[in-house]
Amino acid sequence: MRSMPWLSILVIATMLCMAILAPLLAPYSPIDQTLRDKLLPPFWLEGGSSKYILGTDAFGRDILSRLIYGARVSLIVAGLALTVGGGVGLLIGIVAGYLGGIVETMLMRLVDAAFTFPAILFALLLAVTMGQGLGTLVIAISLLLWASFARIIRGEVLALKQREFVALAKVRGCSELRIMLTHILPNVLNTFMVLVTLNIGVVIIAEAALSFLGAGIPPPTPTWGLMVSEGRGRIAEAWWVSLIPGLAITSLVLSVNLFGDWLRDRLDPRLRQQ
Amino acid sequence: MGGFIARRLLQGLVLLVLVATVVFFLGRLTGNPVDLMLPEDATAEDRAHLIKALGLDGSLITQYRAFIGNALKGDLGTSLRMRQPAVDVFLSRLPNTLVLIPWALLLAMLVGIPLGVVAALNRGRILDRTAGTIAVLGIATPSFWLGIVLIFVFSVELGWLPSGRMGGPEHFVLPVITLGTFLTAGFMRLTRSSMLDVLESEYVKLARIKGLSESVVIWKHCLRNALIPVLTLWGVFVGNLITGAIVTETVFAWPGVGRLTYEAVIYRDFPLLQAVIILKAILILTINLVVDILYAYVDPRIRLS
Amino acid sequence: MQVFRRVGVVALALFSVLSLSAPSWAQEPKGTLIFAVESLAAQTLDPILETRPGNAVYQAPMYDSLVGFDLDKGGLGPGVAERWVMSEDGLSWTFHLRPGQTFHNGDPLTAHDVKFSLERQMSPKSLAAAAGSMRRSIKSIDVVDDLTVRVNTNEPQLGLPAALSRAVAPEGSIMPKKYLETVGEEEFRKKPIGSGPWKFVRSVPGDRIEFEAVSSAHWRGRPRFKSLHILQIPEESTRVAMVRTGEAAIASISPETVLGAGRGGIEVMTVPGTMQAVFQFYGTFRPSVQNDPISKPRVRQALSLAIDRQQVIEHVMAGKAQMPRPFATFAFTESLSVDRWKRWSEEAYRYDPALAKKILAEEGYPNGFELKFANVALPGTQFMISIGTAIADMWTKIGVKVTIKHYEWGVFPPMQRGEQPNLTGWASMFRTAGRPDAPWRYNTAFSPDSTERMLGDTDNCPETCKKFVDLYKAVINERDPGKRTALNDSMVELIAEQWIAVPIIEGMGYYAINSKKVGEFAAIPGRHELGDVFERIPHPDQKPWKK
Amino acid sequence: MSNENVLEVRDLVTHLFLRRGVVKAVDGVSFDLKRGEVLGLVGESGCGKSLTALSIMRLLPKGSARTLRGEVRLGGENILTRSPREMREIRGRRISMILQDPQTSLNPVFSVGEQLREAIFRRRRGSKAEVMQEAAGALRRVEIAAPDQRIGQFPHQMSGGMKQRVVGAIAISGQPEVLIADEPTTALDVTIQLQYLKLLKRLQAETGMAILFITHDFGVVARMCNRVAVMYAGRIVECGPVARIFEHPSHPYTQALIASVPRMSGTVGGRLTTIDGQPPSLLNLPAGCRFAARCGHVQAGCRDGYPPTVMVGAEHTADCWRLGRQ
Repeated sequence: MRSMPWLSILVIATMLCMAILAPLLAPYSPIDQTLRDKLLPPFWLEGGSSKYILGTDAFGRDILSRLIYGARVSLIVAGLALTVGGGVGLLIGIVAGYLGGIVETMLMRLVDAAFTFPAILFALLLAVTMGQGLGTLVIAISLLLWASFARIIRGEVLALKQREFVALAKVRGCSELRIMLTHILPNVLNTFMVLVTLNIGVVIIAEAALSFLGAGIPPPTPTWGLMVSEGRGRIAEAWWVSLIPGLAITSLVLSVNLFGDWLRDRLDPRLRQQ
Repeated sequence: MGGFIARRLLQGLVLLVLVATVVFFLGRLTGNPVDLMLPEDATAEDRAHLIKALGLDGSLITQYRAFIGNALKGDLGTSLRMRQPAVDVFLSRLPNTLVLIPWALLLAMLVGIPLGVVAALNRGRILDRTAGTIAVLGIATPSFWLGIVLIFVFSVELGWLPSGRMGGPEHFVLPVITLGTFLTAGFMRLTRSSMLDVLESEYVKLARIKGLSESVVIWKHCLRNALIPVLTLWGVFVGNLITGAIVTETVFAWPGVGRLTYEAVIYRDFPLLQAVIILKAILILTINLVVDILYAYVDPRIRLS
Repeated sequence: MQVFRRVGVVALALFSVLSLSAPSWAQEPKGTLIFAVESLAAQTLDPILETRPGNAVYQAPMYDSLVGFDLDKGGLGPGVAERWVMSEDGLSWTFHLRPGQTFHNGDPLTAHDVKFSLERQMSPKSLAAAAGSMRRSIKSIDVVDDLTVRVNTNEPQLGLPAALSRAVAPEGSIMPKKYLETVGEEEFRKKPIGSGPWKFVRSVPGDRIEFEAVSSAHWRGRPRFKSLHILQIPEESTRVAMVRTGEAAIASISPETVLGAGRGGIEVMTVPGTMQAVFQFYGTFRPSVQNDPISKPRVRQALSLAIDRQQVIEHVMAGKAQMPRPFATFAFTESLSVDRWKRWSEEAYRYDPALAKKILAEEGYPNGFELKFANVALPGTQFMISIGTAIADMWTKIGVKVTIKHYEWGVFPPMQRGEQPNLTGWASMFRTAGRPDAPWRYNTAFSPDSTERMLGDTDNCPETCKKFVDLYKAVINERDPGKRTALNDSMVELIAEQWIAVPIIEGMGYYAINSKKVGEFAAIPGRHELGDVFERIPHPDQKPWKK
Repeated sequence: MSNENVLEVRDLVTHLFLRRGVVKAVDGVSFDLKRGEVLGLVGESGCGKSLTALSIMRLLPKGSARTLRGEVRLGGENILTRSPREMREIRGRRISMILQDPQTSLNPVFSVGEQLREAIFRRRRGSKAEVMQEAAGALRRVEIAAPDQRIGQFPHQMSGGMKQRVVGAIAISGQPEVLIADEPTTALDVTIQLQYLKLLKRLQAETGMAILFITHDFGVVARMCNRVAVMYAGRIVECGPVARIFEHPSHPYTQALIASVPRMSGTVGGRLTTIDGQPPSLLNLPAGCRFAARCGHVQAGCRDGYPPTVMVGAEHTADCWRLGRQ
C-alpha cells in the first residue's frame, strides 16, 4: 500500500495558495508590460536581475506574476470544466446505468457520438463561433470530459444495481428518483472524486493544446497553457518563457495524479478496471 | 454475430446523421469562407460575386437539405478553397496520418505494456514509482511543447534528425515519439492497474499451483487477461489519434487529416469540414467495431449479441 | 505628352530589370531552392481559383502578370506588357506585349492569350476577388495584333493597369489559351503551364509544390537554382528550425521570432512597406455614439499621441518596422507627394502622453474614459495581437480604461456589415496591405457604399463623408498626374485630420535565411511574398551575404 | 494407510502485514499428514486455515504476507528453504491444491483443454495429440461426460460443479503425493457437494495421495477424513482421529463446535448450540489461551500463558490448561 504522497499534497497546496492569494503574492501585475525589460532571464542566470525572479516574457511581463495569476485562471478553468463536464457525466452515467433500457441505449449512443466527434475540433468551432474566452474554453473542455465520466460512472452503477440495499430500497417501495439520489449517488461519489482528481491533468493539458491552436483564453490574461504556447517560438534564446510554465503544468499534473492514484487505492480499488 | 454487426452499422448511420447535422450548423455559425478568401479591401460587389460562385447563396435550410441529400448519395460536396471533391482531398491526406498511427501505437504497446507489467510486478517498489512517474510525465507534457523541444534538441542542436515533414524513416522518429508519448503513458498505467487485479486472481494461483514457470504465468495467463480492458480503450485511443494528431501534424508540418481538419475550420471550408468529420466518424466507428470483434475473440466470455 | 512620360518611366524600369537579370544567363541553374511558408492557402494553381497571397507566393513563379513590378521601388512595372497607354478619350487602355514570350509547352504567348485570360478571370466561375468589378468596368477586349491588346472600358479607368498588376491583384495572370482549350479545365488544373521562369512539376496537397527552372532565358531573369520547392510548414518554430538545420533555405517568419532567428546565427531579411497596422473607429457618425468620447476627432488624436510607436517598433516588432505614413500610403504610393507626408507623419505620429492627457482633460475626460477595443489578427499575422496588446497597455497609461476583446479574422468581417452594432463605438485593430494606389483603398474604407464606411453610410452621410465622396470622384477621374497628386494629397489630408483610421506602424515582411544555402538578394519593396523574386535568388558563392 | 508422514508441518508462523498492523494469521501451527490419509483442518473462517495451506504451497499474497518461522517437510525435506525454481518443480507434481471458488479459479480466456494440457505437459512431454488424449482421460477420471467436446470449451460454458471437477483434474494431473483441498465444496450446491466429495474420495483411493482437507464443516469432516485438526485463532488447538474427536472432544472449542453441528448419527432434534462471543482479533491476541474469552470452563491461570499441548489419548492432543492439570 502506498503511503500518503506528502510532496504531491504540498505542491497542490502551494498552487492553490498561488491561485487564491494571487494579488497578494504576485510582485507585479500579470499584464503590465515593460517593453524595455523584455526577455530577461531568471535571476540565477547571467543577465537576470533579482527584480524579476523568474525573468520576463516578450512583453517584459514578470513571469513569476503571470505564473501566479496563471495558476488562478488555470485552476478556475479546471474547476469549472470538471464541475460542468464531470457533473453532466455523473448525471448521465447514473440515469443511464440505473434506468437501463431504451434510455440507457440512447444515452450511451450519445456517449459514443461524443467519442467519435473530435472534441478538440469542437473546441475550435466554439472558439471561433463564440469568440475565445473562459466560457468557451470551459464548455469545450467539458465536452471533452463528460463522455468518459458517463461511461465509467455507468459501469459503477450497473455493479451497484445488483447490490442488496438497492433491492431492499425497491422492496420498501422507494421511488426510482429517491433510490438514485439516496442510494446510488452516494456510492458512486468516491469513483467520481477519483475521476475528478485524475482528470485535472487532462483539463490543464487540453487548455494548453487549445491555446496552442489559438482557441484558449485570449491574451493578455495569463494561463499556463497560453504561457507555454507563447514562449514556444523562443526555446532557442529564451527557454525560460515556456519552460517555467511548462514545469508548473507538469509538476501540478504529476502531483495531482499521484494524489489521485493514492486516493484511488484508498477509496476504490474497483475503479482500477477503468 | 451478423446481427450484431448489422445493428452496430445501423446505430452508426444514425450517429453519422447526428454528427453531420451538428457540424453543418455549428460550422455555419462560425462565419463565412468568403470573408477569408477576399482581400481585406474587397468591395461588397466582389463579395456578392464570390458567394454566388461558391454556391453559398440560398437559405441555410435549402443548403442543409441539399447537403444531406447529396451526402446520402455519397457526395460530400466540393472543397470551397481547393475546388476539388472534399472526399478526394480527405483521402489524399488520410494515408499520411494513417502511416503515423501504427507506429505510435506500436511504440505505446512495446514500451507501455511491458512497463506496466513490470510496474505491477514490483508494485509499490521504487521501480513501480519511477515507471508511474515517467508515465505521468508523459501525460503531463503538452505534446506541442514536447514536439518543439524534441526538434530543438535533436535537429537543431544535435542535428541527428530532420525537423519534420514527411519523408524517409528518420522523418518518423520525432512525430511518432510526440504522438506516442501520451499513448505510451496511458497504456502503461492501464496495463499496470489491470495487471494488479489479475495478479490477485484465483486462476493465477491455480496456474502457479500447476507449477508453471513465472514467465508463463505472467506473460500468458496474466497478460492476456490484463489486456482486455486495455483493448477496450483501443478504439477510443485510435480515435483520439486520428483527430488528436492535429497538434503533432501542425508542429511537424505533417500533411495529415488532423491538419486538414484544422484548416477546414480556420478557413470555414464547410464542405471539406463536413466531409472530414463524417469520414473520420466512419473511420472511428469501424475501428470500434473491429475492436469489439477482437474483444470477443480475446475474451471468450463476451458474446457478440 | 504625359502618356509618353509614363512610357519613359516604364522603359527605364524595364531596363533595370534586364540589367538585374543579365548576369544570371551566364551559368546553368543548379541545386534546389527550398522555401518554407506558413500556409499554401488553397494550393490550387489555376489563377481564377486563387486569392492574392496564394497567387503571389506560388503562382507567381510559373505565371507572368500582364502588368508587373517596379522591382526597385515597388509599385507598377512592366510585365507581360512592356508598356501601356490610355486612349485620349480615356475609354480604353492599349497594352503592348513583350515580344518572344512562350509558355512552358513552347506555344508563343500572344494577345489572344491575354484576352482569353482576362475574360476567364471575369467569368462567373472565377473566384477572383475583382471579377465582379472587372465585369462592371471592362466593356470589351480586342486583339489588335499578336502583340497588342485593347481593353475598352465603360468609363475612364485610371486604375486599370494597377488592377491588372500582380502588385495589387492576381487578376493579371496570363494563362495559355490554346493549351487550356485543348486539354480542358480539369487537366489544366492537374498539369498547369504558364509563361513564368519556373515550370510546374508537382503539388503534394498540404505539403509542398515543386517547380523547375525553365531551360531558356526569361525576361524576369533566369533562375540560378535548378528546382524550387515551396513547403507548407505551419508551425513557426519548426520553420525557423528548418532554416537553422538547412532543411530549408528561406522561411517566412513573424516579428516574434525575428529576434530568436537573428540570434540563431541566420540572416533575417526584411521587406519594407508590406503593410500598415492601424487602429480605426467604426460608426462614429451614428447617433447612438454622438456623445461618446471617441466620436470627437481630438480624443482620437489623443489616443494616437499616447502610442509610443518607437517602443512598438523596437520591442514588439523587434526593430524590424518603421514609422508609418498616413493611412494606406507608402513610399511607393502613386501620384502622392510622398515626401511631404513623410515629414507630416514624423510630427503627427509622435509620442506625447502629456499632450494626450491635456487634450483628454480639455475635452472633459480628465480621468480618462472606458474604451472597448477589438483586437483582430489575420491568419499569419499574430503580431497584430501583440501590437494591440501593447497599445492597449499604453492607452491605460494615460488613464483610458481599455477592455480588449480578441477576434479571429473569420468572425470579424461579418461584424463590419449592416449597422456594425458590435463595432460601433469601439476602437479596433486593422491592417492594410501595401499597395500603390491609395484611392482604391480609401474607397473601400470611407465611401458610404463601402464595407467599412467609417465616415457615414448612404442614408446618413455627414459633412466629412460628403467631402470625401466628392474628392474620391474627382481623383479617379483626374487624368492629369499633377492635378491628380494634388487631389490625392487633399483626400489623404481629409482623412488624416479625422484621426479615424490611424496608422500605428509600417510593417514589413520577414524572412529567416540560411546564408549557406542562398546568397544575398532583395525582395520587392511593399511586396511581402517572394513569388516574383525566386528567379533572382543567387547561390551563396554568387553573392555572399556581407557581414 | 501407512504410518509414515508424507507432510510434516512444524511450528509454522505466517503473518499478514497490513496498514492496520500485523495479523498473526498462522501462529505456530504443527501437524503431520500420513501417506494416503485424509486430514481435516477445521475452524471458523478467518482462523488461518487457508493461509496455512498457502504457506505450505508457498503461494502467499505478494508483499502483504510472509512466513517467518517453521518447517514444512515434504517427504522429510523442508520445502520452505527450497529455491523458487525448485519449488515450482515440487508444486503440481509432489504437492498440489484445489481452490475454494471454481468460478474464479479457472482462467477465463483459455480453453479447459489448454489449461489441463499445461499441467499434464509438465509431467510428460509428448505430441499435442497424446497430451490432449491424456487431458480427455483426466476429465473422464473426474467423471465429466463427453470429455472430448468439453476439452475445447471455455470455463464460462461450464457449470460450477463441472469447473470444480476440472480444477480437481488439473490439481491431480501431476500425480502429487499431497493434495490440499481448501473448502472445495463450499461454493457448490449441496447436491453437487456430495458428488464432489465422493469423487475426491475415489480419486484418493485410486492414487493413494494424502489429502489435507480444509473445511469449516464438521459434517464434511465426518464424511471425508481419517483424522482432524481443529484450528482456532492461528493455532491448532486439538488434533486426533475423527471418531475419537467426535466421541471425546477435549478442547472446549472443539466441544462447542461439535455441539453446534447436527449429530452425524442423525438422531433427529439433536440440539444446536452456537458459540457466543467472537474469536479474538488476530491483530492483538490475548496473552494465554486464546479461547479463554469464550470458554465456558475458563478458570484462573487460563490467561497466564498459552496452554501446553496435552496427550489426551492415542494420537489425540489438545491445547488446554484444564487437561494439563488433570
